[in-house]
Amino acid sequence: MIRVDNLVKSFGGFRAVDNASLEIATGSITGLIGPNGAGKSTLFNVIAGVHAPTSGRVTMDGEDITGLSPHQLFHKGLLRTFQIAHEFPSLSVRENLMMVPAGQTGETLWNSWFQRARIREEEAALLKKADEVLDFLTISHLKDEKAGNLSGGQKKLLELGRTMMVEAKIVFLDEVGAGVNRTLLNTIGDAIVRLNKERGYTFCVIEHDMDFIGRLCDPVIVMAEGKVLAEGSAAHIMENEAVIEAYLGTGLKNKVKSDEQAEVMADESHGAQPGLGDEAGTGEAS
Amino acid sequence: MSFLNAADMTGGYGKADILHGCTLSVEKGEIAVIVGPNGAGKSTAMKAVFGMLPLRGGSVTFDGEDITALTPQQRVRKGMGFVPQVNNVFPTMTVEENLEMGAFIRTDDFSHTIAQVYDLFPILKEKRRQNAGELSGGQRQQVAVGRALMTRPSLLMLDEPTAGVSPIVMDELFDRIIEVARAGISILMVEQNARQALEIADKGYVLVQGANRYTDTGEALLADPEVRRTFLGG
Amino acid sequence: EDVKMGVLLGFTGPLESLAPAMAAGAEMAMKEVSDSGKLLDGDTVTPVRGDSTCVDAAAATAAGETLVTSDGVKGILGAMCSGATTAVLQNVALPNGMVMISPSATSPALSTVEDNGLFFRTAPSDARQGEVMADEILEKGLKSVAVTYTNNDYGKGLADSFQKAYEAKGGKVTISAAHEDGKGDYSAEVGALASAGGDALVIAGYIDQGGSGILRGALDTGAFDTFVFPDGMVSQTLQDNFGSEINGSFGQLPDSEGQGMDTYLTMAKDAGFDGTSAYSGASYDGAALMLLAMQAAGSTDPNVYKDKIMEIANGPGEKIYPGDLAKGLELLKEGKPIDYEGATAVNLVGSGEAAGTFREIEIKDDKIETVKYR
Amino acid sequence: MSASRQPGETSALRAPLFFAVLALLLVIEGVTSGWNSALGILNMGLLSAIMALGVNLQWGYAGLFNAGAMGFLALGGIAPVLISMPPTPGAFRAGGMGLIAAFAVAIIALILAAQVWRKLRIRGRGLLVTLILIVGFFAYRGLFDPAVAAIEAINPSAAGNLGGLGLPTLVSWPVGALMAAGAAWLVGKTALGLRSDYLAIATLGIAEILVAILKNEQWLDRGVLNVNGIPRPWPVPYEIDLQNSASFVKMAQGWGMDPVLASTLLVKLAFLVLFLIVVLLLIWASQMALKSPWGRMMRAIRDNEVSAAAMGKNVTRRHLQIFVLGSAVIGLAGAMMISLDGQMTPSSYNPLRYTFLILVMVIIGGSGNNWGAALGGVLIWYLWVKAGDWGPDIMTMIAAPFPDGGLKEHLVDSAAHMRMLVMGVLLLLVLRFSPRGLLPEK
Amino acid sequence: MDVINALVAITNYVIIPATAYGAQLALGALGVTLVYSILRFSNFAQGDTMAFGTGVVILITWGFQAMGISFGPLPTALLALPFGIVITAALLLGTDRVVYRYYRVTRASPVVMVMVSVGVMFVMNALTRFLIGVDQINFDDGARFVINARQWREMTGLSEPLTLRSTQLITVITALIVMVALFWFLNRTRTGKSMRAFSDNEDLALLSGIDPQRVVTVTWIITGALATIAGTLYGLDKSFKAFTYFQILLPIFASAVVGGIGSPVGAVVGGFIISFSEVGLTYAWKKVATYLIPGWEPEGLVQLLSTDYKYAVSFTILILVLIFRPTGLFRGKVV
Ligand SMILES: Nc1ncnc2c1ncn2[C@@H]1O[C@H](COP(=O)(O)OP(=O)(O)OP(=O)(O)O)[C@@H](O)[C@H]1O
Ligand SMILES: Nc1ncnc2c1ncn2[C@@H]1O[C@H](COP(=O)(O)OP(=O)(O)OP(=O)(O)O)[C@@H](O)[C@H]1O
Ligand SMILES: [Mg+2]
Ligand SMILES: [Mg+2]
Repeated sequence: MIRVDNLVKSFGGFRAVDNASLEIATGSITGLIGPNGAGKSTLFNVIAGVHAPTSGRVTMDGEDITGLSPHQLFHKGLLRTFQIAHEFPSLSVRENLMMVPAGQTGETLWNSWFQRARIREEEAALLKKADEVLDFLTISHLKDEKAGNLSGGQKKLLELGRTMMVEAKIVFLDEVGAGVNRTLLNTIGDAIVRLNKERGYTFCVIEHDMDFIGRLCDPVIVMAEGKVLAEGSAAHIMENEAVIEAYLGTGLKNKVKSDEQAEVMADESHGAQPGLGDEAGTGEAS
Repeated sequence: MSFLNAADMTGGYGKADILHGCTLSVEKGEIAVIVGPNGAGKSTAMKAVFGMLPLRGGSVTFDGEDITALTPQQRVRKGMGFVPQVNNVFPTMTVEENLEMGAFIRTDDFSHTIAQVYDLFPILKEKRRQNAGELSGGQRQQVAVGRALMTRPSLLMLDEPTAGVSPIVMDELFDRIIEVARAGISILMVEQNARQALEIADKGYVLVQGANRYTDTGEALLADPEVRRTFLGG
Repeated sequence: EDVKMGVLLGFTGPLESLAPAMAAGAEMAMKEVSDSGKLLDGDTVTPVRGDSTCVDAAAATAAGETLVTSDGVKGILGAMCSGATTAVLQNVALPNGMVMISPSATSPALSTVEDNGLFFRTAPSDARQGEVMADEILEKGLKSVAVTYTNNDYGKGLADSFQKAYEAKGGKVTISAAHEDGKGDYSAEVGALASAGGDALVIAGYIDQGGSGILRGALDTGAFDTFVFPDGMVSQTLQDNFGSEINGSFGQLPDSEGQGMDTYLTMAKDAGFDGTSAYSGASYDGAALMLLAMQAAGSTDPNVYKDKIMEIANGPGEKIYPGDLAKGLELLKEGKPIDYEGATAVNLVGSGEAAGTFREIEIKDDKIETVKYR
Repeated sequence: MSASRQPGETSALRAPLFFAVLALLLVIEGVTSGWNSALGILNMGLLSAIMALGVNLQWGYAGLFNAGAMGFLALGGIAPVLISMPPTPGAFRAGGMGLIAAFAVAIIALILAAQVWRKLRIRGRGLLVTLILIVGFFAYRGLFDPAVAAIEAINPSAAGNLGGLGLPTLVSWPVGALMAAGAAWLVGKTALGLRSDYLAIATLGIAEILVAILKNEQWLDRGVLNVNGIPRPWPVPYEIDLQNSASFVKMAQGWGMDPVLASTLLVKLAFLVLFLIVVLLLIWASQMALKSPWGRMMRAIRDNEVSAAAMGKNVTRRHLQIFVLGSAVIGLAGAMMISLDGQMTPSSYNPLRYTFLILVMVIIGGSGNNWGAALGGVLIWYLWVKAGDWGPDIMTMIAAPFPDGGLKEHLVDSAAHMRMLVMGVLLLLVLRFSPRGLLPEK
Repeated sequence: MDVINALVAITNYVIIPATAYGAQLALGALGVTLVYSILRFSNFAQGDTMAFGTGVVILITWGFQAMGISFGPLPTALLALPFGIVITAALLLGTDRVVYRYYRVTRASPVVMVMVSVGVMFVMNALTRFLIGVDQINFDDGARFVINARQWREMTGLSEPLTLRSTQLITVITALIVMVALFWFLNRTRTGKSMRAFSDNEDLALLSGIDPQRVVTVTWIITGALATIAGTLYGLDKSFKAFTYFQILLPIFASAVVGGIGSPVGAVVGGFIISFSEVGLTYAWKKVATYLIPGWEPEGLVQLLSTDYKYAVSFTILILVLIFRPTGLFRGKVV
């Protein structure tokens, strides 16, 4: 279980995460949603050790993991994917997966010279595993392609694929869905559920696709302006007025404003109360 | 002849072709949406239309003129605007400077357009002095679209403009796209939020492996169960 | 037969500005001999240049290697700086039995280096100059001086030997600070020197290198009025660039009294280069020595003619000056002894280095004037 | 620098072909200018290859832009001085203890300062640390200066330094590597957090500092006064000894060779064999490492550090490891070079020759490819040497059509600078027609 | 106690020279910074470009002097400067056309660009020497001093001299003007902004209708101007020698990096930091101490570090700055 207590992360004077506290229960698929700039990715990055928190605490199964570096967290079973895909461009797709598992014999220089047989064995096993994952992600035809040449969506798949190479306790997925074909996203969703059920992975998922969230996640945590705005089941959240106002909106409205009006309103709302809520306010006013 | 007509495009990055006779066309004031699986060549097709990919075959005409041989910046001056899928902001320039750069070819006063963009994406106004590289993913996407709008193009090409933006902003964005189209600007966009996109599309293309699989009106594609199942996620 | 002679100097690198006049000097001697048609059986002499780069021992070795093994030279004039010289000597000349005469390597360490009688130099060791300079300064009644030296074996060797001699005779060195050649800014050095103070500033450097920068800085800031210039500093450039500002300063350089140098200067002028440039005369002498020794030995084999070099340089016999090489060759052919004086009053001592008479100079009325020789 | 490296189709014949061309060039050199010259170039070329392998480890494998090769090379170079030169009589007695005490004081002060900085969480710890450092510095200078003065006073024109241990020169090679590794560890601990060009500039500066130390610390290596007569490594003989040995002379004459020529060739061959062994061992070790999961991990780190860290790789540790290893290889080359030259001349270390030229070797050879680095090392050294020869020839050719006079003379006089020009043009040509190097990374 | 003399000594030997030297470094660093921030590589040819530009200026200066043209109390070289700039910029544009452009189009990685610039450095190095040789050249004419030591002593009656050379004054003023101009140009003008945009994201710049060729051309022209100005002022103040212009590359890079490479203000501040640390930390305080504490004649030099290590000082500072602010004081760029 991951527990975040009063976490604050500021950039200069700006509090991207502002005193957020939340819990991700073991075995759950927790959704994390919120308007753009709510601080979701920043929260992820703090938990995953990319940024040091300004203040606050993160614990995992009761153990304080605040400020541990990413590679230490990896060894504790905490994995993450990136919102903007971070592949290894000059490695082949398969190598991108094979490099993941920790503690490979061949990762020590000494062994690379004197333990060749054992390395060969391990590599064969890894190769098999990587190919399975690639099959699963429907990109096995690209296994020898350099990862740098993949399409945007394919890179996203590769991100997910890497988490499947090891036994993870908890996986943080930062918008795996963005730019991924919906049919494929459904498959990914199924895979997440399966990993959750069969292998006991805990997931924390940032996503803007509400169908996906609705299908997969329970509970769902909503963030806005660095704070936790609401928490509950997906259905429950989608009814929540504040969430609708700040995040979901009311669907296609086909509103056509005159530009002058819009400008005035934009200025007013900016002066009056900066923040994302205004957007919905503007919408309502028209 | 259509306003934009990219006929029979064939080409790729290296030796192997990615596009195999792909054809796209948009009329004036029309919204055309391209959907398809990952790696189908959608972005590649967009780049080809914009002259960022050498074509081995096919031609691109724009406003009745053959532009196959023009460089991207010449196409910009002809009135084409493009938001790429990735790397679509100037990371160490402020939001406002990003927008100004969008208006680079304009010699008139563009402060009004900036105001319009801020109106569309209020968060950008708030962050206008911040470097675009320090924005959240969705905010960045908004900057990218805003930058393209600044050119006041007669054809706007968007590669997954809604990837990573929140539902409310997405709705807003689609609204604005409709609005832009109504003003007579043609829109060609790639979308993975395909159902919403096709709802507003006059024309839809389904691209598979660098070739057109289905071409129809947005509604018709949405209604086709085969298309829905295989490409739109049911 | 065409006798090839190596001219291995630092054409690129920190002393690249000295090299051309040195090479010109050496090549002038070779041309003189060649044109005379009197060397051995009317042999001609062709110079082959090599770039010792001054600081890069490996490159110098490679260049020396090329001269010896591929160009087949019969003697090497060079190298330029002591470091490169040692490298070429030990890695090329010694193994291949090649005679080397350096016109400018002045490090005291070269006096004792193992050389199989193959290495000579027409420049005196710095140890001697240090003593001469100390005497000179004390005679002027200057009891304390600041010293700055170019940070190489020449500068350091000279500064050390000077300091030892000067302090032994009761003088006081307030600071002995190195300066790197080829850097543009010497404010820090000048500041430190000024702060240490002293009756005069000894600049053991090169006039077209850091020495000039230090001098400029010291003059401009008004840190010192009197300067002492060892050989690397005394040249036409000093007079041209600083003449009016350094009246009353003095110095010394290995040089000889008499007609040799004058003749050489005229010859250099006619040939179109600056003969006063440091070591230019010594280069002429080095080249001439080798060629005369060949004549004396009747062979171009370095292992044979090496034994004749000391003999030629130190006499007895008729004195041979620049321009007289043809005469020298003739005399040798007739079996008569000669005493090569050359441009720099060559007189080799010890294991083959210039004994060094020194010319004391003083700057008077914006000009370098010779005071006396010692 | 997160440039994505695109794959290129490279023929398997490419490497053998280039090595064959290289061999041919050397043979031509041997035939036209003598085998001594060819072997000389090859020997130094092999040393350059070792340096290039070291830099390639850092740049090619890990993307660490170390522009301080010169410093580690120089540091490795004092190993033969300290290991294989005879000790200076009386020097250690005069100042050895003082030096040791001074260094002990310095280290204690540094550790103390670091501990205070880390452990104490009180106000004014900055002041306390400064105080410790200042006191430490003066105590250090108080012990150090007299000890140095005492050592430097001993026979200054020939010694003035501590001298060495008088051990075999071969021992100094690994010691040179260790010394460079030690320095690299310290440097890496402080500077490896820096990115790309920043690391480059920092290492460039550190190299300057190291060389400045070697130039100014007379007690250590005689500073700018140079150390001569460093013994050759076993089993390389001396030419003079060979020429004086009757049996060798007879043998040479038996082969129909001039004994002098035979002796010089034999010495070079002996060096060649030693160097070749080291080069091949290094290439083998690097290739094995590169092909193993370790190499994969390093390439992943080079491609994307953030992501590699998220995949559980300790980027800092790996960087330090490879920085130290690469520097050790460079230090090894430094020690070997000094034992080849037989002398240590600290002022000969300049960045153009020992940092930039080595980088040029790696880039032209093909960064990330060990065979490429080795090829680049030998080839570029060959070109560097030959460019010095060709320059004047080319210049004479250029000047030929001009009438005699000022311009022609000026051109001919400028011939020496043709080396730079030829080298620059060659570098640009190779980079132009094979930007990823002659043997690109696979 | 003689505070005035002490102050004069510090001014004369530390403050004035360090300021002038700092301004010289700053001008060079501005050139490096510009190329780095727009074209995204460390230009190792900058030093030799400076040498080339200065060489051209010297030749033209000689021409002017031969024609009897002078610039009053100011050095004639300043008159020749515009011509030097034109020629140097033309050379750089030519270089770009035959060399750099290819790598830009093929998107070579920055380190390849660095290597290419090393190649260009070799070539320029040779070119400069062909042009003007290797000798030291003084081409400073006009009034050398604003205040010289004798005038000062006569004026004030102090025993300590104080001098200010006209070139020092010109350099400092020029450096500040150039810094402000460059900052203004990059951040306020349309062309400047388009250059930054180009450096940020070349593709997107293309999509915004920015002409890359124009950006590159402008960059090289400014670089040529900066290099020529820097080189000429440096040469006027010290003297011209082709070799020193390669040597000065290192402190120039150090300045640019300490300040934060890519930032014009950083380049200038970096230049002063490097120069003051070189001159200040190795200054021997003996004289000043003697003035301040009467009756005390220190035995040693009261010097923190010998001048042998002045380069070490500047690089140590560089490293310290980078450890605490990894992208330099003014937040430079990282490519
Ligand atoms: N390095 C930074 N410097 C300054 N501000 C930053 C930085 N990184 C992020 N921010 C700001 O912090 C806020 C939160 O960003 P974050 O990326 O966490 O948002 P998010 O919730 O992930 O949004 P999205 O859904 O758009 O990805 C944003 O307003 C952003 O502008
Ligand atoms: N720079 C490149 N070099 C080589 N191949 C590339 C490059 N970019 C893309 N490809 C290949 O071209 C194919 C099509 O890529 P493209 O980016 O057009 O897909 P896409 O339809 O936009 O997919 P997505 O929805 O994931 O963005 C993919 O198989 C990809 O691997
Ligand atoms: Mg995010
Ligand atoms: Mg795409």
